[in-house]
Amino acid sequence: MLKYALYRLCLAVPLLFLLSILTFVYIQIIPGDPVAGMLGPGGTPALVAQLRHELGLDQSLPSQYWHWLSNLFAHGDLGISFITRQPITPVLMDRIPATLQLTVTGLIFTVALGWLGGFLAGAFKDTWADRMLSGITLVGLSTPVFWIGTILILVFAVHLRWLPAGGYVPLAVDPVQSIKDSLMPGFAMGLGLAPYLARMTRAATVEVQHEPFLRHARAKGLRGRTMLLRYAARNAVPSTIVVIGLQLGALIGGQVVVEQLFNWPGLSRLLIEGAVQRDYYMVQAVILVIAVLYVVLNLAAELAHAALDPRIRL
Amino acid sequence: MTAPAASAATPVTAQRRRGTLRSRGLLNGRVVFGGTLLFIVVAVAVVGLVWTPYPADATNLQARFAAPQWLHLIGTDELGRDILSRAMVGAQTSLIISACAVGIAAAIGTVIGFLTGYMRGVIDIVLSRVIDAMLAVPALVVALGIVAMLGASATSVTVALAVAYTPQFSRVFRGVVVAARDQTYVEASRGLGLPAIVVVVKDLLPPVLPIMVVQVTTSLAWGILDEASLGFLGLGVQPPAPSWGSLLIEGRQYMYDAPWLPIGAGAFVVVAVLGVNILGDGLRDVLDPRAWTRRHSYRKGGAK
Amino acid sequence: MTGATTTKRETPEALLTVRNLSVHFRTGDTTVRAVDDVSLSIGRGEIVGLVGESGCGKSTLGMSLLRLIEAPGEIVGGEVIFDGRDLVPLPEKELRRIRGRDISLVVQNALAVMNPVTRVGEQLTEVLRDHGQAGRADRLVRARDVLASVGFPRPAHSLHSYPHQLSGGMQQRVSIAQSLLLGPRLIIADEPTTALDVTVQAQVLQLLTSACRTQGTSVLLITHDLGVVAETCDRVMVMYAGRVVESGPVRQIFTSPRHPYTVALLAALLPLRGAPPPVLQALPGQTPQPNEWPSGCRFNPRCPRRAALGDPAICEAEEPALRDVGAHAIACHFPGEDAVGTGRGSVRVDD
Amino acid sequence: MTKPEVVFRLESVTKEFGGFRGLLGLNRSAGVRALDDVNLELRRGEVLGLVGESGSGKTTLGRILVGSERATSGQVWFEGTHAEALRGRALRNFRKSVQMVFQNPFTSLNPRRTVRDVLHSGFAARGLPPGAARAAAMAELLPKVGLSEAMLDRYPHEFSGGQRQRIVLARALTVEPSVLVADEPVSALDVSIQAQILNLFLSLRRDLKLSIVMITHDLRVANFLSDRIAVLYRGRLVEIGTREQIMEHSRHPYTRMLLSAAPTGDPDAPHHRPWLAGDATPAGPMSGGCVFHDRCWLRKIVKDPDRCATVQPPLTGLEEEHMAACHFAEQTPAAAEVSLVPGEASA
Repeated sequence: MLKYALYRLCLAVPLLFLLSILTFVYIQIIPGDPVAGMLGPGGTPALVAQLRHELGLDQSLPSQYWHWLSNLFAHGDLGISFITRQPITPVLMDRIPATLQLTVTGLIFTVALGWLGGFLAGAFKDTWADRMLSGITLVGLSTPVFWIGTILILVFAVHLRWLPAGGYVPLAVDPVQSIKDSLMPGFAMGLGLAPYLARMTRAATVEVQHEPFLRHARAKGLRGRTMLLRYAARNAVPSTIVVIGLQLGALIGGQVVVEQLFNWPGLSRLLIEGAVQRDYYMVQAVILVIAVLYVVLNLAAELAHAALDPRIRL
Repeated sequence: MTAPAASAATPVTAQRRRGTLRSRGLLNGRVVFGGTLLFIVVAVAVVGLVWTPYPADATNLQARFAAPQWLHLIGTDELGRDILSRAMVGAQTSLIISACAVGIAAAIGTVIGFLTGYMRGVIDIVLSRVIDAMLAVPALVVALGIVAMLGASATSVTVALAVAYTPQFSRVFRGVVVAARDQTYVEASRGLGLPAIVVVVKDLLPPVLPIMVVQVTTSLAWGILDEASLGFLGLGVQPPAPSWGSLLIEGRQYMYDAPWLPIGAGAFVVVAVLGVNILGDGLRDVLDPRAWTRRHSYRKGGAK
Repeated sequence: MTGATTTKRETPEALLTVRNLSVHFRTGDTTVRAVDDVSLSIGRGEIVGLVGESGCGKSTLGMSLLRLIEAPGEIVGGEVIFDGRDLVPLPEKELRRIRGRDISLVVQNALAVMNPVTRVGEQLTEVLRDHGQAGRADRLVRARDVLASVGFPRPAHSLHSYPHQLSGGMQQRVSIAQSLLLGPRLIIADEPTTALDVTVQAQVLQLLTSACRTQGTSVLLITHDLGVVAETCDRVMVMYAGRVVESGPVRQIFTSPRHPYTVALLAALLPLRGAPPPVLQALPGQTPQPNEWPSGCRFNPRCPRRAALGDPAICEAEEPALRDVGAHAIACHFPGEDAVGTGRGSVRVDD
Repeated sequence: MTKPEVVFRLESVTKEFGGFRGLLGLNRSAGVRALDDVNLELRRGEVLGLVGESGSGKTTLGRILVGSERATSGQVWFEGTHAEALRGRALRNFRKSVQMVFQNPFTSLNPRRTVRDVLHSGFAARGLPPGAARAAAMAELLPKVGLSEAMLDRYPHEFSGGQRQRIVLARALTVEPSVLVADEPVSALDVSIQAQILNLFLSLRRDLKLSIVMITHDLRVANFLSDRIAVLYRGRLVEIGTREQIMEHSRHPYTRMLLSAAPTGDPDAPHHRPWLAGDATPAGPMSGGCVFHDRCWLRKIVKDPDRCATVQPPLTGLEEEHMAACHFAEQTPAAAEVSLVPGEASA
């Protein structure tokens, strides 16, 4: 297992390296001069040149990359914002707890709804319960997060007044309020992603039921409970963990919308603000952090899968 | 089950497959239902070209924020414009953007998928890793980043979504091509000394096409959703030009006073995506061999 | 279904008696008669071979004895009497106690039928537990002992292995260990060695038969390999197209086969030693698929004897019943001893 | 007697899987040596049986012969030219000359193409223009493999295993090969169909003067078809000789073990098998020495364990045609007599 973990970790390193190149290249292919755009109509050529020099943009690409990467590694420095001229890293660090809290809440809802729904539908394949759950799943797949979120706000915040319509209090400041705040955005994210998980879980559960080892379990005269839990569930779950890992991208993508809708001060809001203001370095930095987050969470999912399925680890 | 029987399971499923294809054709229930929904949405968009209940940008300050009613089926906005009319016109923009984005992504992704899957070697290793890295960034985030670069417009949204979807296409096709390439019959074709292009056209393309259809529908659903999401985030087609996305960003500001604004425009998205998804599901059942094996592989040779 | 008479072959000490068993698969408007009106019996401690080619229904027959046929297949008629009780109408709950305890199953692909995510030890002990063996420690001891008995050099160590970590031969040994665990009275072994290398096949067969001989366990050995049957079984039944066409003691069948199909099967058996024949006696045509069985005698389109006799009409018109002829039972309209020669079956295995 | 013409010559061919791709984590079975220093020749017009159990490398060897796999080291000579150096047109001509028949007739035909389409591809590869030339070639080809014109417009799934194997043979013959590499061509077939296909191989060899490499795990099949038989074990050639030398007078203890394990189909034959032990996949990493030493019965009898465990015996000639890779090949027949229960040392 340890060997496998190391092996996966080693695979992640070149991936992260490539990611850093990609995000770096991203800013280089912007048509036009970002600096000129940044200074607006007031930017004289001299001013532009000076700023370019300050930002190191007048150096060769590889040396810029090297500079950027070494700053990132040595000081965790992601550059400065085009707009505020402040270092980006502290701003990012500020936002990460909120984003993590939302991700975790969303994941909890996703897993709870997705696994339960999918396993029930799969275990009772072709019954009315399965058809109903599959129908809900399909509608869920087709419903945009902002739409679900809007309706949730209208129902639970505006109409019933049970939960706040938006906002964020750090967990450390007021745990109860913080959890209340994160319930609705988390639920919206869960509703967005759970259909995928439910679908995969259902497929895996159905598939497992046709596995020869399940038929053979009957031949061994095992109890129904043993077959359901130790055979069906135990074999269906691991493959869905990989799905969760792969769908994390969608989860984080959905988070962009949710943070905006619920006024949640996470990373994604920073991304949107940066995008709207065309703050390229900010956008670049957030994308890098989101990608790293994805790679790390995905790695965790792979390892969890390996922990549950001995055939994976060698 | 005997060894010969085990291998005999293959032709049996093959027979089933062909039987299903021929007798039911492409017309299973979900294909029909999903296709109908999609057809309605497209029809509404086409009708919107020539006729809408009201001119899409006609303001009517007497009827600001009108709730859904007979004259305005899904209400009006802050300038008294009819949401239904705007959504009908916006449908064109949204559908064209997503269709173009998916088309471009499919074209490029297929080429990359074939290159990496068939060539293997260094090309495969390098490109596949790059694709992996690109897939690590969520499509919507990629699109956001690109729109930020290019400025929000219909064109940049199209380009952004196309770039965001390309890695998925190439990964799916690489998988299919690699699987097909390892088939013994492909090895046999190569063994006959046939040129690579013949092998690709005769043996590799046919299994890819049905999966392409399925993947295109799936991505189309995503395209409609993501276009709307970008609009919602203020980075899509910019108001006052109508698209489902831009209607949403307008509607969001008045969410509390006029909830029908976001909900009404969103409902169009839901119906369109639902149609595409159901259609895609149906097509997957009919076309995607991976779904067949899932359903039939357990069957025994003799147990037809 | 064709008015075939039941041949009463069961002896007083028969452990399992099958009478007129039919298993059909119904899909849409077609009905596939996978097993058609089959009767057989297995004595206590007897090793019986069930031989046939792919699609002849031998595996379906084996599975139906444990009532493990999956939809759309179902037992449409007949009795499976095990130790005095008919298993066909038995409630699933009672059947569960018989499966694995009194009748156990060994199949071809041992890896596929083991739970991939649990260790060997757990798979063995859970069978004991679910059949009411109390005491975790006792169960572990039993599991270890049974692994030792099937030739695991370090049984305690192997309890901690996952199935995929074992070689094919070892996987099949675990499978056999599991089938022996509760001291069953009948083992249904469906192609237990087909996927294995020859050297491993011989070892595993030896293991299975010697364990059963010492414990007095009966075995139904389903296989397509007559070579395996010859050296393992006491009695053999030959199936063709859903029906038993010939049955009898192994030596009888191998030295003087009566049914033209059996004759052809034996002729197709390649010699291991000695100069090979210049050309093989090959049956014409193809093995029929379960949904396209010929009318009348199902072997008639390929039958050399029928051809030699000038295509008598009865072969196409009427299905022959399994009848006793000497020490065998044979389902042929022309079972006469003299007819054997016309079956081109003169190529013996070992000359 | 003239020296037989050699079609293929393999010189110390070694094949390892893994390497670069393994390093990058793309292939986890890195560093597996499927073939180890194999020297072998195929003669014009002969049937060479290639016998071995799983993991013996026999399929890899076949794939190297047809050029779909490249040897890691060593040389493959085809009709006097270095096969691995061929490029472009010459490579394609080589591939046409050496055709493969696969084990599983259900995966070796594209389910989406009719038989006619498949065969026409072959004719196209041979350079026959569409029309009369192909029709004539078709009319000539079909009876050779026992197919009829009426079958041409059907899809593979409409055929049974035996018929499919005929189609596969027909496809191979469209390009007029001189060598056929058949990888377990009958092991997926029913016993009654096996005989038909084996007879077909015999007639093809006779009528078309083909050289055939018959890869099989079934000694009975090898015995029926082969002129010479080569025995592979864990990637090494352990014994080679004429059919009679291998089947009746084998000198390598592994060959003896294989022979003793094969079911005879004779209810009266004694089934005592004192030699059998272990299986072909090694339990742990092999530490050198003879590849067979961990399972060897002869080694126990001759009581010289050190040499077997440390020195890999080379393939050495015993008599004309017959070679075995065993330190104690001379003693095998006598030792076999001793180790068997009296009366059992048949053959």
